[in-house]
Amino acid sequence: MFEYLLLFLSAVLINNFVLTRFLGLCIFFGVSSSFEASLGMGVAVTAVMVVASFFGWLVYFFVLTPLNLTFFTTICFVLIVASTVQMVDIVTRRFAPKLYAMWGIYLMLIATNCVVLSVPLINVENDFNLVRSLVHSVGAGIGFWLAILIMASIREKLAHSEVPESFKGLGIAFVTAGLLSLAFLGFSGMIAL
Amino acid sequence: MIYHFQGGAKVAHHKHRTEGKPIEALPMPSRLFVHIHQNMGAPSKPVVAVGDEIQKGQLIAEPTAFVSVPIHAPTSGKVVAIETHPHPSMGKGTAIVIEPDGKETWVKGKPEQLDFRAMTRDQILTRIRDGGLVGLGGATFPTHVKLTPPANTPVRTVILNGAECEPYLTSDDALMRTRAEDMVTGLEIILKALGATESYIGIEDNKPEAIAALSQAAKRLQGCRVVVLRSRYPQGAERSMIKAILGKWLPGGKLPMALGVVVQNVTTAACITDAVVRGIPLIERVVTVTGSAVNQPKNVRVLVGTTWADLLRFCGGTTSDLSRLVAGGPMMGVAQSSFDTPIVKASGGLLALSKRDIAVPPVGPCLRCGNCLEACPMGLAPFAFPTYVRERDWQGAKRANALHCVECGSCEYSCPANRPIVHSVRVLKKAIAEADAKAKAAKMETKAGVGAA
Amino acid sequence: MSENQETSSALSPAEQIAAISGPFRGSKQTTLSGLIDDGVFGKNPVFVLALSLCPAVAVTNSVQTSLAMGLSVWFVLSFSNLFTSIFRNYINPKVRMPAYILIIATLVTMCELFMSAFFPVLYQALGVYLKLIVVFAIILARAEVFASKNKPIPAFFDGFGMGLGFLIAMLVIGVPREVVGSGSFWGRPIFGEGYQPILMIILAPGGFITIGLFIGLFRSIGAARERARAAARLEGAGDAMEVKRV
Amino acid sequence: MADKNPTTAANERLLAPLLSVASSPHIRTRETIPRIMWTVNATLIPVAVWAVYIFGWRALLQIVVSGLAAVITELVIQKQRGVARTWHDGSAFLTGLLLAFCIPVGLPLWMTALGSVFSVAVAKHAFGGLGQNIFNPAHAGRAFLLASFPVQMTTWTKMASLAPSAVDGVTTATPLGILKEATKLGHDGMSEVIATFGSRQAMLESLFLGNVNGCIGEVSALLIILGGVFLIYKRYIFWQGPVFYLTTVALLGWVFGHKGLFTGDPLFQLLSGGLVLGAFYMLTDMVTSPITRRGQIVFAVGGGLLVFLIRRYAGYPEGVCYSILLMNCATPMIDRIFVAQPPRSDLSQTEGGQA
Repeated sequence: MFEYLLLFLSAVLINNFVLTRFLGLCIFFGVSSSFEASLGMGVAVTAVMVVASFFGWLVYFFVLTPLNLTFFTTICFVLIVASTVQMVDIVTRRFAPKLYAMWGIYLMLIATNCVVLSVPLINVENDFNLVRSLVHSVGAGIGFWLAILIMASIREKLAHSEVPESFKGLGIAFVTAGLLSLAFLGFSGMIAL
Repeated sequence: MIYHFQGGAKVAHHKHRTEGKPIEALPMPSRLFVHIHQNMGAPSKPVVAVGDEIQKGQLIAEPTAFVSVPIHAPTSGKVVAIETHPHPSMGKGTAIVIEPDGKETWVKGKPEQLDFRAMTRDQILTRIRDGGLVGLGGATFPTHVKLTPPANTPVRTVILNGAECEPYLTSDDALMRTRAEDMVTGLEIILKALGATESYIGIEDNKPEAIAALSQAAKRLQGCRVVVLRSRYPQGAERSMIKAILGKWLPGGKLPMALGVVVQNVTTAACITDAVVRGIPLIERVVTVTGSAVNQPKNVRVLVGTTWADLLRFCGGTTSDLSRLVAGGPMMGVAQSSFDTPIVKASGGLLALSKRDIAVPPVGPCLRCGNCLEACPMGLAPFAFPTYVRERDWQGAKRANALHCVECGSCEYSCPANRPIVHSVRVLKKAIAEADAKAKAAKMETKAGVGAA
Repeated sequence: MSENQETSSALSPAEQIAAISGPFRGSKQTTLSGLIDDGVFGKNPVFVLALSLCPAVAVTNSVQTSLAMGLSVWFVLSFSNLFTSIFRNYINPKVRMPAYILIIATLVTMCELFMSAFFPVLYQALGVYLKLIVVFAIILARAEVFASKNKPIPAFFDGFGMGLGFLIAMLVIGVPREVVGSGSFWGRPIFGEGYQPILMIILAPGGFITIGLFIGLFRSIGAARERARAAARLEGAGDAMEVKRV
Repeated sequence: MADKNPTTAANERLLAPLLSVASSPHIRTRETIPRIMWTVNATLIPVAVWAVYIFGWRALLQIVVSGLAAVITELVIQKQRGVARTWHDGSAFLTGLLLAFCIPVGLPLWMTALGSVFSVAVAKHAFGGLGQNIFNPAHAGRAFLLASFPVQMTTWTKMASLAPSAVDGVTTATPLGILKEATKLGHDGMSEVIATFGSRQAMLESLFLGNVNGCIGEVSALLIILGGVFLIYKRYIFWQGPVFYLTTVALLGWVFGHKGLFTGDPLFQLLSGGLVLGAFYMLTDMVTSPITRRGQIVFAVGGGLLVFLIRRYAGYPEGVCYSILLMNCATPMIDRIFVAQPPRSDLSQTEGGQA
């Protein structure tokens, strides 16, 4: 149990996908200019990540490995992620229309997104068992959510600041992300994985 | 028990220059400029013509609406002009120019002493309106309107406001020390007019003599309590007063009547006595002339319409480093651009400030120190207002309750970066009003369009 | 995926991706110097490119990995455009996105196998980021926007140009990061014993901050050049404008 | 008008001709940004003097280099940007001063200067300068130095001599460093720390009065507390921040001691490391902390929790810097939640419903 907690915390804080692994930056910088959008995006990313990890794990260990086709992993996982997005889209639209109204528009944006693809890939590369992969992907999603919410709240504040002209927008967003990442270094070494 | 309210700023009093000084009467000026717009609401309409001989206390302008008051001649003399003249708070306005004859003959039919206890409520209100009374704390809201609550909101409590929290000013203080009896009588009249029973007189703790005088005078009035308030700016603001005394908070955008309360200034109460009992209309008032740039600071009794120049001359003139003339107190008063501006009913003070008094550091960036939040009596976030102006975000400002701001200036006073907060709020209020009017007009248009279709 | 086209909004996924990745477009310049000039200082697509290929930036902490990543993307981008263009008339528009992804993924897998066979150390260093080339927004976007509508040869060179731009971006970020952060170039120390490298630059925060500072720097240089150009134009047209205004 | 009106003629003799007109209020507090900043700087002078006494002139050199680098950076940037030049308002110097207070005295001076430049240029001016920065510049500078030069930043050179170049090469660990290392090895960390001082009494005395190894800002809790209390008295900082921060750290340190529940030493946790300096001078930084008092309480408690987590579980022995930087990230979010609030309305529901 404790092991899973550590794995979770590690994915959220120490190896935060955005701040230490440079993943999901398109969405991170693209969406974080609005707080409400970030809120929805975080949920969508987490949901897709967990479902994609689940199917990715099944496919990898029950199809690709026995057939010795692991070099197909990348291709398979891309298709899994894309179809997961489609599936989540259909399911939420059918069964949770309210939820769909809230973050349905973000689903398409993550159909081909690096952070969503990388989590299943990292899971299988590290030979995680099914529970570990799921915990890891939930942690990754929450970590992404945390980072994008922090970033969004900071950028809303920066919108009212007199940031130098040449740093406005993307420039200051990167510097902010750098300082965020610097602050998150404080967690390093917290859990030895 | 310390009576206090949320927020507020510790502002240096600067009252020592005129504190405890007797009220002196100003010699008759050579000319008086009586503005026809001296109250909140509609301006009055002149009923005299150029060349008319007029008597002291004669009606010279009549009200044009319910929220409007009559104006009376401050002295006897001749109307020499009705012209545009500088106004202390509105820039310019129409004034009736009177050349006094120095005889001070009262208009005929000046009523005898009357017993208000024998009067009906309507009679009292008529006398108050005919006396041209407005709120003398600065708001200039017609008194008879304030004393006419809608039938469904009974008023239980009356608070007499003797806080005089504005720095420098001591005119209310001087009156409280000398006319405490009249104030209590005025309070009785107000209570009767409203059918209220409970009353308080709130005075800041830096005016011990006034507290003593009013405590003595109020003994005869049942259910009246003199409350000593912590001196903290803006204690005299209506909401702060109610919060401090009754412990109840009146949210922004609401009138005290919603809580069953009416707040009246102490000077207004004294003038109510004058108007109702003695039949003397509001034609003169006490003005504190003070500030480091005036040679002999004084509390002066002056006729409405006297110019700043006459007042300052009576007070020994100004020093050479005079840099700003302010009508009212330093926190909410209006800077004057002319010495020819006359006093109006609401003018409680004239400040002559030197360069040193008004020296301000350059405007700096907001440090988010939080002083303005701590100081705001309305619980707003004043630091954001300049940003709303810069970004022209009127709707955001409206959501941030900019309209609730009372412009007391506590935030700007406390700001170490000298941010122009109060000015921003004024800009915002104007812009919000314009935007709302535009939206309303657009809505009407679409409605009309739909109707036509 | 086919349902996507009917159910999603008017924007295709690629367009949606483009919308959130910021505007990116190929340089109009054809010469290398023109490309670099326009790319680095002018419209600054270098960093827009870097953004739409964000995970790639994670490996810019050394020149070798930057170069390897840049070359891989160059290869994938050029050939994905080529094959997309070749097959453009055989792909049912309804399933074109999965088809493009399939093409790209195949190329990436080839790249992966090649690297692991001949440069195992680099392959290890690039890790998961090499696989993630599959989902780089710009590759998919070029396939959708350009390759699917043009003949193979122009399509190939479109990808070729964009890929080169990206390679430059990787080196622009990667070289300073290795030099400052490790005090070395291509893994060899260049400053001698006394130099104390600023380690943070090769860590994640350094990556973000370096890019942020570069964006600011290039944009201010670009703005200064724009101002100078406008001033020159104004000087030339000054008299005419005066007349016009009158 | 003038010829008709005698009062106007009188004006010319009587009164000054020019009146300045401005929006109210016409008077204001005497507090200004430079006054606040230089006062805060001044309250740190006793600490600096004590540090020079303990560490020698090298401490002063660090302060001067760091402060100067910060001020010069600010001047250059403001000149370059063409904005108001406020380099002399004390805020840049304060950044440099605080940075010097939380780095080892023996750090090579060029690193100090680099950290100071980073603080002012990246953490402050990239965001628009004073009042706009998200992160505490001094702590951002320290985190930058720690990430860049981990060895130098954790080398604590003992300096007893007053000679400026007297780096005698003897390195020792800070009390928290000893605790961390010993605990990692499975030893009884607290006993080892106490052993270096002789007794618990002596340890606490040294920590409180200032006779321990570490940064300038770690040497004397007493002097820093005195300075901080003065700032609270001047109302430059709210008391809630330091009190809740310190209490949280002490409480958690006591409850979750290394030997089991309620075995920790709260006083040791409080007095060691830069905690007190952080509590009074960094956590309360007006610009980067929440603006409301309630927000500051949340901020402080969160910071305290992070200090405990980092000291206890993370790789670094000291958590103050990161705890404050991490809470700085959360400040805009806290400000979203804890906004200024009008007093609770006392209108009855029916009357106040539409208010």
